[in-house]
Amino acid sequence: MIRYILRRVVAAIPIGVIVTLGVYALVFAMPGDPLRELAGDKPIPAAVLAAKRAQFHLDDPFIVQYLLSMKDILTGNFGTTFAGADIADQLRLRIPVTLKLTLLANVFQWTFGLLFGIYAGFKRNGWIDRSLLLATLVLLAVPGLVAFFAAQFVFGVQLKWFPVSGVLDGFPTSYLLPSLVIGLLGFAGLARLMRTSIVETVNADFVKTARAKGLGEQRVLWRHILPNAMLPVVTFLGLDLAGMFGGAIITESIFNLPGLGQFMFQAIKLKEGGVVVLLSTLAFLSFILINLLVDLLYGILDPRVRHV
Amino acid sequence: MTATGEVLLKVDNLTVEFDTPRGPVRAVDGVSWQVRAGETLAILGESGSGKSVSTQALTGILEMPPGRIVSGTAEYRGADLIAMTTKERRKIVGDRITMVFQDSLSALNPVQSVGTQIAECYRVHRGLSKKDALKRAAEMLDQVRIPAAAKRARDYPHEFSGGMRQRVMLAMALALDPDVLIADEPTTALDVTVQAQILELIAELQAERDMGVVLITHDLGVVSDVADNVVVMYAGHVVERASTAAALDHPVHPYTEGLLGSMPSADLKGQELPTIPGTPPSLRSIPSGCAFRPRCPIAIEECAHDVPPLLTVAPGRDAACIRRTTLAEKEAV
Amino acid sequence: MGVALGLSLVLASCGGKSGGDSGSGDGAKSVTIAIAAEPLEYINPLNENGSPGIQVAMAMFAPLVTTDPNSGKLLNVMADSVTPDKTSQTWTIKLHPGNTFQNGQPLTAKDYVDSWNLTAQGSQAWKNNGFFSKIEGYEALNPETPEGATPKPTSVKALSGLKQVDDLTFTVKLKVPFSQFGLTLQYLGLAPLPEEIRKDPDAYKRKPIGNGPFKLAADWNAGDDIKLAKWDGYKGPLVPEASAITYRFIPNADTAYNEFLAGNLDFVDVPSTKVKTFKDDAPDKWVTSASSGANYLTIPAWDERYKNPKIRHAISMAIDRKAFADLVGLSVPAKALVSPDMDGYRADACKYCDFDVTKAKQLLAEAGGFSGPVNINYSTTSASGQVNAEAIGNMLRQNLGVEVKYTGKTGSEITELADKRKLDGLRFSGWGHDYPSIEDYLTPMFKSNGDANFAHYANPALDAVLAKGDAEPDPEKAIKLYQQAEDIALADMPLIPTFTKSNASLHSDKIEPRVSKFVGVSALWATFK
Amino acid sequence: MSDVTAVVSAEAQELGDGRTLSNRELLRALLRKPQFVLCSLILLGFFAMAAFPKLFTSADPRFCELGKSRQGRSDGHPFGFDIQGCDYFANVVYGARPSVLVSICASFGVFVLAGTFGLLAGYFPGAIDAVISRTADVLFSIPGLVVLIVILNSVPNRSIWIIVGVILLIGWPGGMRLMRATVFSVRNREYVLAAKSIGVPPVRILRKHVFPNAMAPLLAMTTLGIGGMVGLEAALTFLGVGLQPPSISWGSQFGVAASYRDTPHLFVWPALFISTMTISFMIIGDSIRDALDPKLMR
Repeated sequence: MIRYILRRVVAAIPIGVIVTLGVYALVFAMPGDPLRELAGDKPIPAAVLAAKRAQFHLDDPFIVQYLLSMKDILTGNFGTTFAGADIADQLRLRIPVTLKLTLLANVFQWTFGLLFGIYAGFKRNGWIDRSLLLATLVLLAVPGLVAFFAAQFVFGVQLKWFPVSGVLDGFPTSYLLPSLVIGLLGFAGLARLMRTSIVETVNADFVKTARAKGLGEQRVLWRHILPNAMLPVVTFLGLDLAGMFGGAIITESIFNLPGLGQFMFQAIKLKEGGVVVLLSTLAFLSFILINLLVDLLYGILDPRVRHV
Repeated sequence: MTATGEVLLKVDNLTVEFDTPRGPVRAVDGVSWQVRAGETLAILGESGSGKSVSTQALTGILEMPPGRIVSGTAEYRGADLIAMTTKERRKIVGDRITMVFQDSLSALNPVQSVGTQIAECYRVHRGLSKKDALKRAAEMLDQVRIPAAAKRARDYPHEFSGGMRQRVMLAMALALDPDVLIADEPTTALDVTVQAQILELIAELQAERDMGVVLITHDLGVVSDVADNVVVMYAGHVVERASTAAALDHPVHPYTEGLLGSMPSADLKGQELPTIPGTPPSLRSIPSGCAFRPRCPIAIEECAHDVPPLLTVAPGRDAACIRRTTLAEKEAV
Repeated sequence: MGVALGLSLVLASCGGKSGGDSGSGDGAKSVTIAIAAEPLEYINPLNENGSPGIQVAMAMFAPLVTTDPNSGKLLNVMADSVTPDKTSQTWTIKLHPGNTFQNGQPLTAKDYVDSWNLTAQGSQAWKNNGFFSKIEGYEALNPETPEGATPKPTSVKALSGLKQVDDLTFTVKLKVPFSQFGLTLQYLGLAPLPEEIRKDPDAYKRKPIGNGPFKLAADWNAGDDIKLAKWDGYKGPLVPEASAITYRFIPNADTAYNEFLAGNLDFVDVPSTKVKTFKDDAPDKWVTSASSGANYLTIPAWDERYKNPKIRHAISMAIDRKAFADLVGLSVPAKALVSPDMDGYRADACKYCDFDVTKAKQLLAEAGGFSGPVNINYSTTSASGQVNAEAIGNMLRQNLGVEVKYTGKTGSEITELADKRKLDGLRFSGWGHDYPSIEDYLTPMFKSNGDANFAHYANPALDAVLAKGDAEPDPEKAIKLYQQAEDIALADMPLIPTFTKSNASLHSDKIEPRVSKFVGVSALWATFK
Repeated sequence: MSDVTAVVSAEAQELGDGRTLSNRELLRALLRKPQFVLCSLILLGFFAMAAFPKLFTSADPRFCELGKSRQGRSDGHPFGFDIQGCDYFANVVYGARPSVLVSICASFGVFVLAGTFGLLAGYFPGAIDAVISRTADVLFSIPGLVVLIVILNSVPNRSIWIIVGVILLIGWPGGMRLMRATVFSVRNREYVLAAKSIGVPPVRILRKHVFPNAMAPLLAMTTLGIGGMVGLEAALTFLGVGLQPPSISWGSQFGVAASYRDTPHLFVWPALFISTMTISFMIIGDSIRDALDPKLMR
């Protein structure tokens, strides 16, 4: 087990290097002077610009800038943003926001997705199944942007069921509406996947064996069908969690949640290579970590691929 | 060979259809048979002949829909399994009537240890505690001659060899000491030597428990080795029903005859093995009249008119062939 | 100097953070004000030139002078008097006695001199450094630094033009005479810092010590809402009625607006996308200020194709300003280069700003037509950039018959390309004054190498008139000279005036914001009902 | 295999097993589904709109009178006017082309890329698989939207082809994984081994035997995802990196109109068109998958 984890971690290192290098190169190649964004239309005295340039190594060659950034990241010495914010502070404030949003959204997505997917798959072609398929089609067809704006206006502004934006009301109140919308949008795909997986498992021979053992339908479903049908769904979990980070940019912006997505978007707009790379590294690490966990979980769920 | 035990399971005029996008398809048509305590009944037929469907239908594990029982009864000690509620049936199926399937790798839940799967029978039907059930499961594994049973109970199906896995299946089926064991091609996927061991094991355990065994197979060799009586099925119909010895010695139906002919034997050494010409019909396009007609060497025009009735040609011997039944009656007279 | 409108647009459309109390009343006179921008990272007026930072500084710091919201005249706040010499080159500033910082230290001339010297040091890299470039000795603190090198702290630590006379008096000597200098002193970016902070600015960037009517109510972390409580030690004029203020940062302006509608804010600015609806969304809860600031279409000086003034006039006259202003909303067509609320504004200063398709076509024909498509640049970071660009583009295409294309870039990239004279085609620009003088429009934008010379425009004749105006101590005469400069600029037309926009704001039932035709709408000085 | 399956899905099994998968049979199965026919007709309508907008409107989408900005419907202007005072119906009709192009090209491109890489990775384990899979890992671990924003901010001119290109770049790894997994399950099937044993060159095996049998899941995923592309384009406009005028597309129309709540016709129409097209594609995708997959058919 330990060796397996170590091997995975070592294998991730070159990918991490390429990811960070690629992201840094992309940001570096973006046109425009990073410090210009700070100034707006106003002129900044040459001396001020020069001081900032030196502080952020902006005049060094690309590879030096990259290495310096990576050194800062690896030594945990994150420094400040161009605007002067302490990046470590920012992370301390923002990571919990994104985590709360992501986790709550996933709770909704997985609860709805699994329940409906399981039920629909098990009672295939029943009215719940049919209405579920229709509902998922509609949900998948609604652009996320529409859903976020509409939900904010209807449930926040008009009905006042949820806070409109921000995190003032704390967890979970402030996070409910955006999480629900993300969860609903993601639930459609998950429910369909779960349903398909259940449908495929329902016909398996071992399910017949279970029935031949005289087991009740509930027991057949929960003990025999589900653990097997979950396997493909679990692999989806990793990709899905990793994807949430990117998707949060729009959600965080519309609902004014000060999370990593907004930080990232801001850093891109300001061409802060260091911050973008730091956040990409975080995203990458969480991707690797989540995937490792998912693979380990998979191993627990499926003895056939157990990593010893 | 005796047929003296109590009749445990009696299937009468069972008809099963499937709904397909192109309309209903009759997979089992008016099938009747019975099995007594201590008896081994073989249901013989090619794949698609409806032999598995009939047993799956009466135990309620057939998927319905698309499957549908059109008519018929299946009485266990006088109680009709088909008419009773699912709940009532579950008290019998899995407890008094149990099943063993062909492909033990896919028939066992891949993500549960075999011990757990066997223990589940005790937990559900006997209400044993988890610990007791697991203990009994290990004992059961021991009974089916799995070495180091207590330890292996914790292993998963993929960690067993094919023969061992089939023993696990058997252990699971016999855990509750059933009256009837339905073994659906239990040895098909196994090597010949392993096959013999398993059949021997079934016979041994059967003798211990005075159990009725329904053995579904396409292998005439298996039938001749272990079965007391045999039911031959073709395209959803029972075409011949007899004691094994009688059927092997004097097959009445040309299909049975054909099967016998295609069995390798010492007599035919060095010769090309005869086969039944043609292929079994698709259930969607069963020929009119006798379904075997297109492949039958003695078919005549009348065979296309009606489905031949299953007629008694001798005590305990029935066959469905208008040519042979009439012939047999003449000879008998 | 000048708070560029472009900047506030950029800031208005960013993303961010919030925290604090809800706006609904809690007995005390507290008010929650939305700032549609990224939350502040620190509070230091000398290192702040964006409107969010200045807005917070306005509550926590007090300027030397300010504009009286009732009369529009200059009003002393921390100063007792601000007096120029005859040439307007050396200015003497006397402080009002008895003022202190929020830590109890008395406010002295030394605090001003030292704070300003600190800011003027290039190595400090504070954003208001540029303000001091007008003062004698600036270069010694800001030596030319080679590309890539860190500016070294200079041995000179003080501006030679800045002299403390006594505890309450100091003098400022400018490089050249400048009659409007007194007006510039109301800029909040010139606020004093107490000695404690000057010694170690970094340690105090989250716990500022001001001299204004409000102080931090509790510990504050970067990114949080800023909660202020009234400071009783403030002795200046114009004391706000509120006893507590919360500035809540909501980067998405539409979101801030929605928050207000949901009843969570006392005051919010109406974003550009809502100017058509705010009166229905919040009836009886809105105020508008008189139009202030000015917006332009900028013509690149470096592109030969646009060089002929007739082409520029043709473009100007092909624009239906009325329809365009209606599209923008809350706006009126602009036919002058300065804001309508300025002394010296002339409503019809521009001769080529009437909508006249025939005349426009004729001018274009006289200039020999235009080759190639007209490219219109718009900022993708501004909510209305693309809409405005398309409106102008459609009018040029349909009214002049020229082909039009569009390029969307981030605001900073457009500015940078323009700085390098590489931007192709027209772009939008806007300007709002820092101090109420038409000079604060003409010098930055039209003087050769002006701070905000968007078009890279240069005309020695205009420079000369401006210099005369700067040296003219009589305000009336100075304005006349500045108006001459405006006429020259309008004839050359490096910038085409488009519209001036009122600001609209929403306020909760419990407050009534202060509305002044001189300084606009203010929630800080709101009265409570 | 028990005869239950043999009986029930005799027909579907033929489809699913692949060897006898005939396009005509597939088409016949599809044409029997009314929802498939209806959605195909709707899509044909959209395609026609994209190809020949003049068939649908005689108005010039670029003739605008700012004075009519955001007016409601009137005679000859069934959808009213947009922000610029242009006829909105004409604009929505002309908006079909970029929207259809982006969604179709991006989806088809992702299908081709993911299919090719998935085939290669699944069929040639070892170096080729390692290179492809690790590249995919890299792209996976960067949030896609970040790549989109960064690249689209960098390019001088955001044409639909650039947007399609970037979507391709970040879109293929997902499909590749799916294809690779499917190929894994197919590559040791009898017919592949048989072809191999008689010396059929690998490319031909991939083309003739592996691909046709492994493409169904990817095809279904692609059709389900087509609609998302239009939604993605709207999101890009919201983030300030969408299509630039004078290109008109439903996504950018919606992105711009989202802020103007008081004139709902501005976002209702493009949203309606986007959703209709999306649902049509998804129903078609569902139908194809159902027809290809025997297990889901019942």
